[in-house]
Amino acid sequence: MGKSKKIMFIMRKAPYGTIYPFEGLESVLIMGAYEQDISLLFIDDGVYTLRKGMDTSALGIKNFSPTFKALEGYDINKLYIDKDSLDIRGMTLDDLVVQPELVDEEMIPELIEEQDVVIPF
Amino acid sequence: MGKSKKIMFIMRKAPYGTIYPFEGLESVLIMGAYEQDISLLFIDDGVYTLRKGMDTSALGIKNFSPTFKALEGYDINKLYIDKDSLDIRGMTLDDLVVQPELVDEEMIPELIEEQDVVIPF
Amino acid sequence: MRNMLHIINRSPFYTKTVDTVLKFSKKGSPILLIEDAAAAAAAGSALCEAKLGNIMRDHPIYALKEDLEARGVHKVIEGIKVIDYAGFVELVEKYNTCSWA
Amino acid sequence: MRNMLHIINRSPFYTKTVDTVLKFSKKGSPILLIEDAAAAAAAGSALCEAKLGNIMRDHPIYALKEDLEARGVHKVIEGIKVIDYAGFVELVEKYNTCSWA
Amino acid sequence: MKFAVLVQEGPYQHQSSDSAYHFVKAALEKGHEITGVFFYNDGVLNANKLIDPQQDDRNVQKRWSDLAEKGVELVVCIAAAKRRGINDDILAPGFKISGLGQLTEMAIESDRLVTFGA
Amino acid sequence: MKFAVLVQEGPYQHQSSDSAYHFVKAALEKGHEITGVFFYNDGVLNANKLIDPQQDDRNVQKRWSDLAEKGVELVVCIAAAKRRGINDDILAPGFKISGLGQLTEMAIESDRLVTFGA
Repeated sequence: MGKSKKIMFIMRKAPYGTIYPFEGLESVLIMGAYEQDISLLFIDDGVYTLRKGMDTSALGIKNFSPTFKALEGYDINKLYIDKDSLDIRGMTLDDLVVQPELVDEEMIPELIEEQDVVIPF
Repeated sequence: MGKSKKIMFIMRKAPYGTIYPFEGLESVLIMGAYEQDISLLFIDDGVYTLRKGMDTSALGIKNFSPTFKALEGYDINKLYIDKDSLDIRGMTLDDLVVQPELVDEEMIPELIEEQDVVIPF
Repeated sequence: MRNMLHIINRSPFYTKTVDTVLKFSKKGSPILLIEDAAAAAAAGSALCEAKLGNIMRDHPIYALKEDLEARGVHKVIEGIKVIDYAGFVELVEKYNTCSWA
Repeated sequence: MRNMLHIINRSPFYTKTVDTVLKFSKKGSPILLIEDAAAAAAAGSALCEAKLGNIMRDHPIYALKEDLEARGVHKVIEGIKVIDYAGFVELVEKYNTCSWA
Repeated sequence: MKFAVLVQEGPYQHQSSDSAYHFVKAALEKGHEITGVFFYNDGVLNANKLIDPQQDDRNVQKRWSDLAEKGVELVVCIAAAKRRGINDDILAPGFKISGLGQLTEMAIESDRLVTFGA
Repeated sequence: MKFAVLVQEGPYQHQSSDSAYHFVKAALEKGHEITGVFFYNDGVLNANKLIDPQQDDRNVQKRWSDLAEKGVELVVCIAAAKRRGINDDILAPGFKISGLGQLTEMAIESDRLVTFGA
């Protein structure tokens, strides 16, 4: 494999209504083992995936919220979140199960476009 | 079967990007045989499904545009289209393969809510 | 004349479906937020509170409890009625339905 | 620094994805409209012409010929470049891509 | 009352099938009659008996089959099913493949038709 | 150049799989190498050999199998496939079931990864 690539996962969908964020997270965990330069960016409804206090027991759907806390153990430390997406949803970092770096509309286009690979979920 | 029900199909999705309008139309044709009070309402991107001059040959996808012209033969004559949805897309009845009745935001809520059954596509 | 229950399942931040429902539903017709639409019922967003508050002048709004819980929403915007699946069934007893995605 | 190609496949009348792309893409980065997004490239809509015209000040816009044809769009808004799949491949030769739905 | 249900999305990718299941279950608990669940569009994919999810997740197909055991009729549209590779070889217990006429009859015979999906 | 392709939607319900196919075909015609097509999310449903559309429509699965005959590697994610009832019993010719590691390797080894879907 040799060279390390910059690979970003963009999480912009809400949890549970569709499977994208869950299966997206599963692919992040696998890629974490390949010693690439992995990052996650949470924008739009993707910020909902990190909200504390999810209880999926009544739906019987697997709650994947704890997996986000496990990302560090996989050496995936570059987590970014769009401040504006949080703001308009009335949320702050205190509402989240992990603490991504707050980024804004100035920084995000640079972050995205410097990647070798961007995978949207 | 006895009683006749008011059944409306709402077409609000664009053609080909998703299969909803095509499979929606297939279900309209079948229901047409059951002597119910069937109507079709085209709103939002559903108005795109009626545009003249579709050529799907390069994509190899079945062009279902001609089927709309066959609706009359199935005794399905109640076709309505939202004038505003046409307007904002820069379209008029002249752009369409069939000529539904133009309806507006005053009439549509009545049309929808007087139905016994509404099936969205 | 009877009103109809309008069921929305997509996030209003993602699709423009809410605008369509407002445009094409009768005054007084109830709106039920399920699946991803439920997340928008969370208290705390000035934008959602303004928008849903505005809608509630003409339409009662319901949000599905099981979907709220799954999304970690424990407090909803004032005026939104939280119902569970049994309550969903009761609404369908009263109204014909129209689903929007 | 190189720009990235942003590919959109949903109708801007249905989702708010176009706004997201504008917010999160660099000035000068090209945008490609495919599938249901292509329909919005049709000439004649004052709304689309205003919106896409505005975007074109910062981003070149391309629309996929095969998808335009399928949707009966024979004339696009001035300034939008119509390309076929071969042209799509050429854009991908030049740019990394980011897809949006 | 008599309820019919229309499912337009496949399992897992969208929540629609889950929502339809919970709705049917709640309706039965309230003593309503389910005249049938009709699977159309990607909804037909719910009838695939090879579905085998992770152990800590729900089995969407099996849930439906369990409802069939309680007498709920599960009807899969044949045209939509052929297009998506669902046939009798892999049809899960309790489902039957039929035509769109069945949806029509459900719509006519029921007090309500509730759609999940699209 | 070396292109990899990621397909996230199933056949027919969404156009994404069609678009991916036409893109791959055009890339091959221009002399590019396709390092692989990875099917994830509902994309795994493209690999169902039981797909049997109407005669006047395209067969999305068969199109992919035809590309495999020309040497294009078609990889189906095993976790996503199990969840949706795709296994070796119904796997169409030219597809192989493997893990997400394959997607990673495609992403690393290719000059581009183009995603269709979601």
